Amino acid sequence: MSFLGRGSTPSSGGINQERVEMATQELDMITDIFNRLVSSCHAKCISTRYAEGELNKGESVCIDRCVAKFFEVNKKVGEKMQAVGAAAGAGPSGFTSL
Amino acid sequence: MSFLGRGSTPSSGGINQERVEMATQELDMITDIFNRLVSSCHAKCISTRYAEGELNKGESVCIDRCVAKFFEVNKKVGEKMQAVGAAAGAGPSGFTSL
Amino acid sequence: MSFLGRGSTPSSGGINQERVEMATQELDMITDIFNRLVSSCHAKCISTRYAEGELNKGESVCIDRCVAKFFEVNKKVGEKMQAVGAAAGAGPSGFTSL
Amino acid sequence: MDFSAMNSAEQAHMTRVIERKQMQDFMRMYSNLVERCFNSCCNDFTSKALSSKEEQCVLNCTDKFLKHSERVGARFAEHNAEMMNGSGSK
Amino acid sequence: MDFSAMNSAEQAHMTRVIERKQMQDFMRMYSNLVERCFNSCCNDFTSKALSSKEEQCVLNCTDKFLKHSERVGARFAEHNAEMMNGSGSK
Amino acid sequence: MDFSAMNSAEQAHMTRVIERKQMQDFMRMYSNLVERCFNSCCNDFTSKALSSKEEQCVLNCTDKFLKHSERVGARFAEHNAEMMNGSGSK
Repeated sequence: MSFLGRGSTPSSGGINQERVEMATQELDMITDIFNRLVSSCHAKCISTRYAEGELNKGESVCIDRCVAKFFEVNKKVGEKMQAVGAAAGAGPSGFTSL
Repeated sequence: MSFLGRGSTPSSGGINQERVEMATQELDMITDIFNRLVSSCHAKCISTRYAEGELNKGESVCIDRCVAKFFEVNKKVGEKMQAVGAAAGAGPSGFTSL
Repeated sequence: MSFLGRGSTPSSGGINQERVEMATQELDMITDIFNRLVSSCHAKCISTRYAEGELNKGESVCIDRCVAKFFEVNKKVGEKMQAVGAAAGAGPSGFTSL
Repeated sequence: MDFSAMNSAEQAHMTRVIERKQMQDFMRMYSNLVERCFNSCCNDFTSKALSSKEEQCVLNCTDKFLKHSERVGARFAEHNAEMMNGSGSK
Repeated sequence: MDFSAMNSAEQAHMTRVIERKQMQDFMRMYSNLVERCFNSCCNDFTSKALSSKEEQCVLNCTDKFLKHSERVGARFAEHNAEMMNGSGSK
Repeated sequence: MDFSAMNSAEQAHMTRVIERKQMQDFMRMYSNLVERCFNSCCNDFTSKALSSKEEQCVLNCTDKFLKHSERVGARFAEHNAEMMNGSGSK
């Protein structure tokens, strides 16, 4: 019985709820990472005196390196988390059981 | 064909999904701006020593000016963004195509 | 008339929308508090030099006390808010009327 | 916001959306307040009990934040009303 | 992201999700920008009017942030493309 | 949380809500961790490669954050259990 569109049976109008939901979550994840990347590299590279509206040479180069480094960190953290199997027990939802 | 309530045809029970969604997004936007305003003006105007629970005169005046200035900044940023047509290409969703 | 599942009449498939929504909001609330707790106690207790990956004795003790104190603050704030009846008029949604 | 262009089913739906949102706003403000006052008032972790000084700080912090929010809210409503009336120019 | 495994109904649904998300992203960026430039540029509350110096700062801040976002977005897209092609290893 | 007052259809729905939320929590923690460790460990942008010192810092930062979260989670569960039992008073 797939009451709420769980499992892989398509429900309303030929839409596989689970597949759509996974894609939506992936999209949310990418957006979240991107927003944090923008914010982090802004803090690292952009002077907040705002004497002009253009990115100067130093800022532009810094941004490129900052993005590259952020991706490296992303990779290291991902590897580390897989190694320790970190999915379990780190959030409060884990305390909730039916 | 308005499969998922797109376009302006009303769908379930006489509700125009698009209109309701636009209103919901506007509400989210106003809430977001308000929360940032509260937080910014708190940082600018309120002493964190917390020797008393009342707003003193200086803090009250500061809040009023802070809100006024925040609205001015809101207007300037809005004008600037319209001038540069900033909607396009600033987020990661732009990379996603079907 | 319970057009959108309001009131306590069960709607789709025996699910009481309101009860489910309340439980979902409670879950969101707990998650939000937990995330702020993790972040606050990290700022209070964990050195950001990251010379090693283990929690040292001082950090561990600090975390335990930090969580206990956070719960105390949670209780005090809750009591204070009930005392002043703070639900009303603090958000922008209050400005919205149909 | 102006919902007068909506039909009654849409208005009923928006009322429900707004109610839910007010609940969420309230909860978010609550946890934000706990975090904010904890961060400002608690800096001594040699004990797990709240000192009387810390407790007073938390109470003042809560009080002040609520008054701050209310004042900002009042100014915000005025500015919004002005903008609606088209007199939004300086 | 790759939606090629989806059927057309699912793709249509995702298009709609993405459109809504882009709108939300845009609004979030807008309010984030207002907050950011206000916080960086406005520190004098002896007056409620924006000084010309503050105004210039806000305009530059907005300009620079948009250019920053665009540049980060371009690099982000390149890195994502690389990772998709399996050449994500150093 | 206590879902015992719910009927089985409601419990099934909540199970699904909780599963989705756990996934979201996990993703949010992941990106938060990347941001946090990047901000703490990377301050030199004369090169785009992660130095071995930076890499070690990131690994320790990740490790420590996970242990921190787990410990906070354990204390959080104890406090919640206490409050449920009605012995929440000081």
